[in-house]
Amino acid sequence: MPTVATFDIEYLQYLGPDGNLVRDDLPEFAADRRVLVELFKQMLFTRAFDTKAVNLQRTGKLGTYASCLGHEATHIGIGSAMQYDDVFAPSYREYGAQFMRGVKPREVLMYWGGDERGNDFSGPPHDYSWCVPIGTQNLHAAGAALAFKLRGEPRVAVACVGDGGSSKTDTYAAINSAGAFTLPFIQCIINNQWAISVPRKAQTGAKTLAQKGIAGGLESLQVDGNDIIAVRGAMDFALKRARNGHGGSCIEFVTYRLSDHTTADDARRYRGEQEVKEGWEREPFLRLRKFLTTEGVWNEKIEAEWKEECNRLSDIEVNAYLETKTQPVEAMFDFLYGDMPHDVAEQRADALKWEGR
Amino acid sequence: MPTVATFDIEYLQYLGPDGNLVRDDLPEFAADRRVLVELFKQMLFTRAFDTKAVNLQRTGKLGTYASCLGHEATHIGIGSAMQYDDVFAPSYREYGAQFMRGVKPREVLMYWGGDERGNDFSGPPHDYSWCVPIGTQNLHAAGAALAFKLRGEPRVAVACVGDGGSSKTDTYAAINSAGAFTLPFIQCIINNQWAISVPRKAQTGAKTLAQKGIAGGLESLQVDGNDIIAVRGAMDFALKRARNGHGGSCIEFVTYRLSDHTTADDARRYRGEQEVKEGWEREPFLRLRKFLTTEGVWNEKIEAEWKEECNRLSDIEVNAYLETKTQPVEAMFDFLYGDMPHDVAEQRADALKWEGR
Amino acid sequence: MAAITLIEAITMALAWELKHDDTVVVLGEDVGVNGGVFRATAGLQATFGSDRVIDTPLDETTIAGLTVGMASQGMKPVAEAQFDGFMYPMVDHIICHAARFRYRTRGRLTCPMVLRVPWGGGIRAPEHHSEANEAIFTNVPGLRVVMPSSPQRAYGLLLAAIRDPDPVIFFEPKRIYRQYKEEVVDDGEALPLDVCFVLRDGSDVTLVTWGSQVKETLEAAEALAKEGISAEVIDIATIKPLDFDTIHESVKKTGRCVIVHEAARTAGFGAEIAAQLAEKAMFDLVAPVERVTGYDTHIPLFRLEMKYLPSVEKILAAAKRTLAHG
Amino acid sequence: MAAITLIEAITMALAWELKHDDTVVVLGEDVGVNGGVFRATAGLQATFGSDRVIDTPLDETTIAGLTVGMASQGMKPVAEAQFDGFMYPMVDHIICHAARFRYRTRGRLTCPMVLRVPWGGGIRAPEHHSEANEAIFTNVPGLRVVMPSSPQRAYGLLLAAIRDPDPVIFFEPKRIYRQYKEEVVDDGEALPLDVCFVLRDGSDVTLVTWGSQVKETLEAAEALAKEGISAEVIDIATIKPLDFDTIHESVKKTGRCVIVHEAARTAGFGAEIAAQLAEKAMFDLVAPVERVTGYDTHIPLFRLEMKYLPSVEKILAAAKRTLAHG
Ligand SMILES: Cc1ncc(C[n+]2csc(CCOP(=O)(O)OP(=O)(O)O)c2C)c(N)n1
Ligand SMILES: Cc1ncc(C[n+]2csc(CCOP(=O)(O)OP(=O)(O)O)c2C)c(N)n1
Ligand SMILES: [Mg+2]
Ligand SMILES: [Mg+2]
Repeated sequence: MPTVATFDIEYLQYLGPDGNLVRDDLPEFAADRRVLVELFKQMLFTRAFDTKAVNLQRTGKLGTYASCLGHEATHIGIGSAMQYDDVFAPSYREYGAQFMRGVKPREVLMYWGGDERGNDFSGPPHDYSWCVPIGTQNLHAAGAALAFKLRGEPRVAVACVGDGGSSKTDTYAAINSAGAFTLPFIQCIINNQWAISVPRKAQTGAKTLAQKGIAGGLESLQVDGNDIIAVRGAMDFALKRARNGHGGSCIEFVTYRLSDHTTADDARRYRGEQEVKEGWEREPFLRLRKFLTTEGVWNEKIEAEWKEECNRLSDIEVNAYLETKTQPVEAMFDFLYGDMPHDVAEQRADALKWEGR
Repeated sequence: MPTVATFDIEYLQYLGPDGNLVRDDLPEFAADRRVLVELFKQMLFTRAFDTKAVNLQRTGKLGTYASCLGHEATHIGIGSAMQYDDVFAPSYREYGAQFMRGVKPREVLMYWGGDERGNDFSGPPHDYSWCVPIGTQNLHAAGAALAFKLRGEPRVAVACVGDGGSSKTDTYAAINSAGAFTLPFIQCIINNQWAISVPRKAQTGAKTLAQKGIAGGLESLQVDGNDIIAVRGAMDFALKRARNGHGGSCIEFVTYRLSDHTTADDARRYRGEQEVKEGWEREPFLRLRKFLTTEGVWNEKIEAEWKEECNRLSDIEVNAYLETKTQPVEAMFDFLYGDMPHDVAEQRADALKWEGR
Repeated sequence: MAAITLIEAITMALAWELKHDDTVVVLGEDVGVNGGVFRATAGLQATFGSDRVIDTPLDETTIAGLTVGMASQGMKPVAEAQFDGFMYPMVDHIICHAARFRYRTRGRLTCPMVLRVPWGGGIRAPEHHSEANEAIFTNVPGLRVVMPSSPQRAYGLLLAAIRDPDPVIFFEPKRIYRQYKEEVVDDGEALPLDVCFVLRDGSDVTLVTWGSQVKETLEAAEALAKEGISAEVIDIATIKPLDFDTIHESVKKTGRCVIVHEAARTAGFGAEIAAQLAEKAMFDLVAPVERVTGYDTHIPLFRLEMKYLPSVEKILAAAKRTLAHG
Repeated sequence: MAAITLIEAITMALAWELKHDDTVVVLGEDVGVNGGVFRATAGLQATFGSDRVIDTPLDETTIAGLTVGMASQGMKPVAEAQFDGFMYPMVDHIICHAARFRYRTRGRLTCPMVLRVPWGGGIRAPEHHSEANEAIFTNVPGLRVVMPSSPQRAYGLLLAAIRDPDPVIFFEPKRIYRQYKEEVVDDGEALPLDVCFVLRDGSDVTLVTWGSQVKETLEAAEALAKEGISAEVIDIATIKPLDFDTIHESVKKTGRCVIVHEAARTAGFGAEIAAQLAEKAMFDLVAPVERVTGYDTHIPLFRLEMKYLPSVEKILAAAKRTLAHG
């Protein structure tokens, strides 16, 4: 039979789990090892923050929290590649990316601490907030990309979704829209192997999640999500392509969720220790630390000092969060409409009355 | 970069538009030319019926009607390959397939004539009825396939959707489910180049619609939908594969909508004459007639006689439809619940009262 | 100034706003060169270009999600659901996001969008083309729900909807798209989004309705007048937020209320009006509230559909039942 | 026979029906080895196998569509929406298909399915995990909508829902999943799907409620009793179809009615109850109907959520307002 179309899914990796380079054509940004050091420092900060957040939850000072343990290279690789004017649409655990974009750790805590003001964050005001209904953010990002295209703005919309979320129909819709309209849109699929208790293989019969992009005619690529050089390299390429009007990409970042799904979950119910142990062998810090150490730009002392700094910075954020007063009751009415309807105004008055005000 | 997955979309065609074979490995069923004659006769019948239906609408005796003009090879190829126990989930214009499964033309007319009883048709009682919300039928068929799999039944569910419907998120969901559960499910994508006024290329950036199947890990194939040998051959193969537990397929049938979208549409608003003219050159009857004539199993006289018979049979159906009395008003209550709730029963009584009963 | 139909008023309002506000775009299935299956967007792509009037892939989830995305990035998208029955896949993005962006982000991201939905039965259309499903949205905070019932109101309310800083579900009663013509001044003047329209003054009974049923309700009022009964007719038009005060003022005068709507009775929006009467107007009422509505079943295919819809006779009968009291 | 919680009663009913009816399957996200995020399906996959208790891909459209497909081919699927706020993508298949298969095909294809939905606020959960959205479905013909509020009722109503020949939306008030234990006989006895439960007899005022608010409402009745006021408490439980007769009988006695629900007020299901009172019980009422409900805004994130929900104090105040009359 004649073949009318052929597709390859390629796999991008620079730094193997052992910290050695598997190819020597490093992307330009990585030539300056100081850039890599900065990225590593961000990864360390994010992990320090994450640890504190989990502890806050365990001690009753935070609501349910979704840890990002293990995803730091992917998140920071994505966030670091983007420009301020680009739009980021996270799911809920991409704190590393958000920190790179100016979101404050205290804002993350406010959100998971039951305070909407966490969504009115210090990151770019056009960025989307956390998105609980899985996958829906992808279509918002595609809509943003459509707006950029129509206005002729050199901006790119980047959306993240998980392996579970790659099954969500919204993800397909976003991918298809990006292809149909040639949008400056990047669908990041962060494959951490689990969607709560459902393993990657139960989500789909597709061999890779990158190939979801083929259905919409996008550039489709699989990347080692624990290798920040690959993550950043793939993002740089896809962002440039999108910014130049050549359309969207679908990138699968292969990583591993080292934590429970959230603090409300107990992963021991459904996954084995051996698998988690192997996850720790491939995680992103190990390899980057080895590489930077070998390159002579990192050492134990620098790390110890930086970790201390991370803890200090995190504590400032945690304290700021803990000191935040709860919003007054009228906050639940004041942000509902731009022009408050009369019936909402009446109920606002009633709520105030119950507060004795 | 290492390649982790490769996909080819192949194109299946036996009979070119000129009625010559483009390959000599005809599928087994086609060896007996009488089988092809029978299929051709069904195609002719379907077209005769379709013409009558359009006329009924034009003379005010039918509601909006969706013609199948040009799709006959695809529809009959699909319907003829299926077994009674399989489940068919049509969209709305696959009459040819439904006739092969025992649905009566008068039932088609009843449905478009505003009478729900058309859905209580003479085809297999487990077949789905027409489905207006585009693409949703695909998931019902996938659910049926899941039932077959769980019960260990050697049955296959076949769903049809258009090129427009290939963008529908339900289509992706069905494809993904079929892959995830290895279901006996075939997603037929009938690409007639138009979704009302929206051309195929505006639906997606995907090069083929067959490649939608790659996103779910299905066998994916493009077929000349105007070549009934290819359609039937592809279906036979996919059905066998599914029946033997090897999972689902996604098949794009490339054809052309020679009619308006429905009788409520005027395609001259949005598509050029030249394109339609070319459509008529590639349509399915021309080539099959030539081939069968060359093979000596068909001629003008047989065709004239059969067409007369088609008209006679169609007229019987049309008359049966025209003679059907409207359902009594209580029909709108009696089929709502298995156990009628008291409030519905009260309203039923009210409706009868307004009828003076 | 010409006399135009309701659907022409829709087109005129869209054209006005496309012309005067760069951030407005129209999107949906077949809205481009085809001008929409009802011709609501006829000619707009030719005038404003395919960057302003956009055909989308065939997926309502896509349309809703892209619309929310565009709205939150400084555009004012006016999306079309081709028919009422195809709106359901949009519900998720509307409820979870359009209605919440402002709330969720404390005003940082907003969602000024309009979803236009040709609504209701009575046009002998196929299945899923005839639904009265406004109740899906009326319990959802953060939305506005509007349904005009005349060319002038269609023009003014659609302009207001597009200019509103929040999401508006704009139902268009398709049965009366071309029912009659009315002079509409194309002056860009919007109508308020929270005021009922008193279409006819009366003192004996208040008839409250919206959408296509305004036609039958006005006819019933006319028939009552012939019998010497004075009916006040209110088109609520802006369903959410509801201007209950106007209804209440009327009922204070008449003591009687008949609510007429096309949707199924149980938990249709008529229930909210009746509930507010029971809360705030109990002592004004001299007769029980009446609802004349679609039955609690699906609107049948077209052979039976007129038996499903409220009729002038049914409205008359209900009005007379209220008149037996007090 | 052991005292069990509401959620344990759910699990027990599922196990009973999985055991006694081969056609029953349970499906949803994380319902398998994980036993559901609330543990409603804990242990079921181990007992009945992964062909009866099925983890699905993460897509609610998929779950709804597969469920409809299976139900129409002789199975009785019990699907789970992981949380109320994730149910919206299911709306299309439920309204367009589940609720219509029987109607559309004149009884040829049917859709005996149950959609279980952990429902409502008050558990300090993240966004979209706390919604009271039953009104989405109450205007839709062809559905049944049920919400139990005790372990016994959960058991009996879930059995009835699974056995019912039509689609049932089964809301589970998650705030009271583990509120208290009650003895539940595991005898496979179902409860009727169209009868209200009178939880407390009274003669001065009728308190009507459902779901989690049964707790506050009973507490309010207790507090009223201390003041010498006798409140009747009705848990409607089967929201659609509504057993209005039981409510009416009570109001005939008390002349007063307070409706309590968690959903936003406007067009919440309380409106339908108030509407029927305005239609059928106007002359029985001595006081205006009162509704104590969530506000017409989204339930806030958890720091403020208890200020959104109806409270004992608010119910008491409303009951006392009715007592000022008559
Ligand atoms: C529409 C929807 N359905 C269900 C959920 C509940 N839920 C939260 S996270 C999650 C799993 C997500 O898995 P994945 O997409 O792989 O992302 P990860 O959590 O692994 O980052 C589920 C089912 C949800 N938030 N939204
Ligand atoms: C969910 C939904 N949206 C919109 C429509 C209106 N509509 C009916 S047919 C059609 C185009 C379908 O095109 P395609 O899928 O290519 O099938 P074809 O009609 O060409 O066979 C549209 C938009 C619908 N029926 N359902
Ligand atoms: Mg995951
Ligand atoms: Mg088509």
